[in-house]
Amino acid sequence: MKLFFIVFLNGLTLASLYFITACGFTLIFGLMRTVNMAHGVLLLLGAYIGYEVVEMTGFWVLGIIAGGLSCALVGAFLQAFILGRYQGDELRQTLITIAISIILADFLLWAWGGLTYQISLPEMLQGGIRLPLLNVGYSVVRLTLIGMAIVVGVLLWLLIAKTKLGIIIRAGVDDREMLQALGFEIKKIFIIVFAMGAALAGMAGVIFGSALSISPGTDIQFLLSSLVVVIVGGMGSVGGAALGALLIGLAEQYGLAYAPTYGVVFTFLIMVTVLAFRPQGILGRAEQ
Amino acid sequence: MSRTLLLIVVILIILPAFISDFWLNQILTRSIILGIAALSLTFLTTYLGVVSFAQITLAGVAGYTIAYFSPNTTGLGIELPWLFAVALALLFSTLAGAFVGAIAKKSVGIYSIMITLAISMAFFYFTRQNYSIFNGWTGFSGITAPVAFGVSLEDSLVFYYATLLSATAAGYLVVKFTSSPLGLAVQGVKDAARRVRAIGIPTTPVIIAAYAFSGFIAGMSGVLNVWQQERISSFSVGLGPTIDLLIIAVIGGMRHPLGAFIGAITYVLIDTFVIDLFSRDRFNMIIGLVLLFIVMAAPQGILGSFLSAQKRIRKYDNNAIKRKIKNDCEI
Amino acid sequence: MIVKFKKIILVGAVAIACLSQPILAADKIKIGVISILEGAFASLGQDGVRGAELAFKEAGGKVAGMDVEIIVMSSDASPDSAVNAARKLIDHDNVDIIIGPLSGSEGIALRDLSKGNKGVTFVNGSSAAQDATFREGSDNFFRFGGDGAQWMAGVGTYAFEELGYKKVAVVAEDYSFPYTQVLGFMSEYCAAGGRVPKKFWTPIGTKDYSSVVYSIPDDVDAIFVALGGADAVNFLTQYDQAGGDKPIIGGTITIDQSILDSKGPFKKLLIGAPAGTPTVSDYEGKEWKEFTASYLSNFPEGMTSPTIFAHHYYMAGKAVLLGLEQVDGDLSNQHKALRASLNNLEFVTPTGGTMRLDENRNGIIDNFVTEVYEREDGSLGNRVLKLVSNVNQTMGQDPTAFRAIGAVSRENPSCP
Amino acid sequence: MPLTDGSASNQRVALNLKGVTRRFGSFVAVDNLNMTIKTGERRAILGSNGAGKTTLFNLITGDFPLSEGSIEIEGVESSTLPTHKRIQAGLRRTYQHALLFDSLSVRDTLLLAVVGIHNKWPLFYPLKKNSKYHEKAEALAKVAGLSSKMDVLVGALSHGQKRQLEIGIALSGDPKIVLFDEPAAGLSPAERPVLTELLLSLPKKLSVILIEHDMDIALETSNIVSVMHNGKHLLEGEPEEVVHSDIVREIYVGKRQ
Repeated sequence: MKLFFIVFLNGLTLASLYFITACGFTLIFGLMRTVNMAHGVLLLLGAYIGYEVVEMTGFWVLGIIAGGLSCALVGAFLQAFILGRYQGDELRQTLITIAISIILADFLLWAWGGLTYQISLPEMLQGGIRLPLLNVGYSVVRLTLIGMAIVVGVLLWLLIAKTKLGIIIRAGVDDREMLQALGFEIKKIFIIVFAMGAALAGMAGVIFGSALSISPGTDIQFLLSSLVVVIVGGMGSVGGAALGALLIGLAEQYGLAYAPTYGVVFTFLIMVTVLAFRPQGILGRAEQ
Repeated sequence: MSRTLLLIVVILIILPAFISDFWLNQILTRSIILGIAALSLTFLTTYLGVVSFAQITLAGVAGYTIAYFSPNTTGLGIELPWLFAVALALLFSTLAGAFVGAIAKKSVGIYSIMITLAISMAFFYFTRQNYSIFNGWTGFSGITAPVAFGVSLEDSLVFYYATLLSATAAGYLVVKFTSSPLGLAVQGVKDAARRVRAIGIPTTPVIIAAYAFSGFIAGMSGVLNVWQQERISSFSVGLGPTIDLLIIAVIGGMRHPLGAFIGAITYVLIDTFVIDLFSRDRFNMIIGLVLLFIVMAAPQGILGSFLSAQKRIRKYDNNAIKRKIKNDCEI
Repeated sequence: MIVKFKKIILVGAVAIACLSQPILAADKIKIGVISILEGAFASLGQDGVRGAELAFKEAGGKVAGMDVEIIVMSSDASPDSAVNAARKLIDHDNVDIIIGPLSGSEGIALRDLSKGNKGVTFVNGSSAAQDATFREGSDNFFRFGGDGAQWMAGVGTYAFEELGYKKVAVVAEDYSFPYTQVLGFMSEYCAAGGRVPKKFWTPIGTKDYSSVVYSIPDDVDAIFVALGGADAVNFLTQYDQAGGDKPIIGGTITIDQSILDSKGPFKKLLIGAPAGTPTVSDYEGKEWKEFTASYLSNFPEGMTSPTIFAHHYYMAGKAVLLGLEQVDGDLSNQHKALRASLNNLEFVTPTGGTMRLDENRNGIIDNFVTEVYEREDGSLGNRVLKLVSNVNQTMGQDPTAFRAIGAVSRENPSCP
Repeated sequence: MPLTDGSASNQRVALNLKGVTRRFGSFVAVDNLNMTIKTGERRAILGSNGAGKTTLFNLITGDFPLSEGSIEIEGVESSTLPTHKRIQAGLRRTYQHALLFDSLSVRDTLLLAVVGIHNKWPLFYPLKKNSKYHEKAEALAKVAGLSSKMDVLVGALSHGQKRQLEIGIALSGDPKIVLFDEPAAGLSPAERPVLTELLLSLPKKLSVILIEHDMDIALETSNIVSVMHNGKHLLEGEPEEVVHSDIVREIYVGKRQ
């Protein structure tokens, strides 16, 4: 029984991490209908840069900012000079992001090698504490993840629900042509959104590299997990990403604890089941 | 085009006389096998209008079936006469195709990409973790091509011709399928699914049938692939081969069945020789750049660009020739 | 149409001209090296290639008066890619000998490939799955470095008798190499009287081990961890963060220097951890010091000391050179003479032992039981506790009894 | 110009709509609509844009599901049947904006239409060149005036030809009820009489519902007229009578002036 609750907590913390990493993916998809297959590699890039900055300055928060900013720049560049040209041609955009992810992943391997990196946490987040009721040790940084996910979720919600940019984004999710008709510079908005999505990926990378670790291959794992989270929760919906992350995180941890061999498969089974009954995802709107 | 096709086939028939075993096995035969798999993808893309990432999975289903029901060094499986094994393999890959179709039936565009990708990853992880049927990480090895009708398919020349024959059959099947009423209905679904229903044809079975048919074609490639590689493992159905197949289809162009094979040979040449020409460490970067270039500069792929260039040149000829070319290009 | 026809003939002719190959005269020996040069293991694979190159450099790039040409091919840890690389080396580059591959399942794949390519001699690199030689062996597939079970020789006994661990839980990756390592550990440990109540097989590349961490039974005395690279770092970090304090017993690549050099508080868990390995980076033996010096002078850009991969690829290269020298480069009759000479070869290894093969063409090795210790500068290293000589593939047990255990798998062996 | 005799009350009912309602969110597109179409009836539905006419067609064919109400086709309750079953029961329609298979030829399109209405659809085997399906497709093309365009890709047809093809498809098999959704939209003045001619030449036992903004065509080809407004069925009656009613003047004719 104790194990059951701990695994629940593990699932919750992993879900937080998944949510943070999937946010950028779902944001870009929601507004722009771009399946950003380079999401995972952006995450890895952010993590490496965050690592360097933390090593150099010793400030963890600075690492997160640097990881986010550098990815935002790369994302903005991609959207402005490569992807933006093919807005609306979704297949071609997908292929381009695949090509970019192959190139960038190889570049990262060249620049940072095949070693495993762990980003040093600030003193207060290191190590573990004893959980009161369950009487087991638990990693501080994992508990913090829940808070981070809530912060990211709330900020994103505020941004989308309360700011002018958010209103434009929501309008864009519903009707892209309308935005254009209303005279918004849709190109600029797309660049901003893509940069934001990429920044989220970069920051998620730093957080991920601190809580767990990063190495070549992490990019693919996280692209896939983001994909599954977003498919299950509903494509393009932040709430859906949260729900999807929760389901997948719990499934993965219960799988790992009770049936380690097929843990990974559970994740995908959930997805296939959701798809069979609700192709647009649990909270997604129907495709048209 | 049909005459051009015939010529290509004739060249392919006499080609083995002039090339080394390596070129025959690792370049030509491998290209054709990959081409058949890519054909199953371009078929779906051209006629049903969806991009499926599950074709390697479907080929894998056939491949694993062959591995399981053939002699192998894994100690798993049941030995069946090779014809039964092949029939089962194609049956399973067709059913698997129908299954993918049933799940992805409502999805088009990027949605179909994401959903089929997810299905293929589920299969990949399953094969990797399951040891009782798929032998996990290591997979099956030591599978040999059978002796069929008195000739051993292990002989590289025989196998090459068997592959060529299969590719021709696959191409023929695709052409025949697309001109059958069901094939027409598939194309109808791509253009206007509502209208298909409004002429009395339910769309779900049509979509499922298209996926099932693509599963059959992919299955052909899966069978040949296992015989050529003499092995199959979870890696054969992983993300790498899945994306490679998409690259092949894109490079070749999705407008014409032949594009799949042109893409395959291009890809195999790059895959085999880039490591010699450039630094071995940066191989993936080269592949990525080639893909990026083709997607950006020649979105119709090599064959597509060739055809439209040809059209542009011939525009100035007289009308009769123009019509002829138009017919040629559309088989 | 006629224009088109001409064009096609022309294209065809050009293509054929390009495809035809000149037949090369055989006045040099071509050796292919297969190692993992892409993906997560790339830096390890590069060190493997260095090892093989070192052997040939030391020989002056010549053997039996003939030039040696080395062709390196990359695989990506998948059996498929190893086979493709080998096919290209055999069919296109016409190599005589292949050295490699690096990882477990690749080795099994190349062994199977070798059965159909009797004209090529395969010498395993660092791949260490038991079955590559023990079951379904191939008479042109040789392994001088031993398997993953041999690499654990001495550890089980040490853990039970010296450290007094009565019960141990196992956390290992879910594929052939860790299976073999667990076998090596358990066959000794269980025989000594130890018990292994629970084994956790986790998929390679698992990031989040937290639920495994909490599932480890409270009553075990230690945890045997056979994870590599990022997996090991992740598991140990999470175990530490969860307040775990059971002693660790390491698999061969779990206490690899690259992990000891990683940063993080988890490292304190490893201090004092015993492990088994045929390669100890700061071994004090004379031969090893010479080997390290030679490695460092030839590859200033390499690691700070040769890894297990460099060591094993080096031994493979050395065996090939010695064998070729003995038969004076005679590769006639499907390498018959070379094979015989490899089977009877004896040479001194970089760790000072004598390398020779058993009847399965598998090396009889010297293995070390090591311990992780804290160096004066605070970094971690491995030091030798015990040398176990002449470890054969059945770990000194009766071959029939050992074989009766059956092929390694998740469930086999078992002593709960 | 009535096309049926006066004994309408004795005729069989082809299509019966009871309380048909469709909501999109809070918006009610079709509101509790009742309508009975007798066999052989020619009914025109008038109403301004947004009155719910096309939505009504979509409900009858099953393109959209009903929110409430029921639809009987030839006496069979069909509210929950999928579209293709309703088509197989004898329902046909054209689309306001031609909804066709641009990458198929006219011949293939008509062949599909012929094949589609068969219960045991011979979809799986290639059709022989001279099969009865080909004959039927040729016949349809003749009716639609497209005999010379059989091998042209639909995407390459002119607007008028596409509308003709729509009608050709709608007449395939053995139709019992045909819904025409603004068949004259976008046609040139010269093409309109051809359309009128075609509509008038339809078999007598066929029931027709026509949405048409061209009053002349609508009145000339129908023997009963319904008026829809804001999703409601306001009134029905003889063409002359309806056209001159105050309500129509207000909501429909009035608007045109």
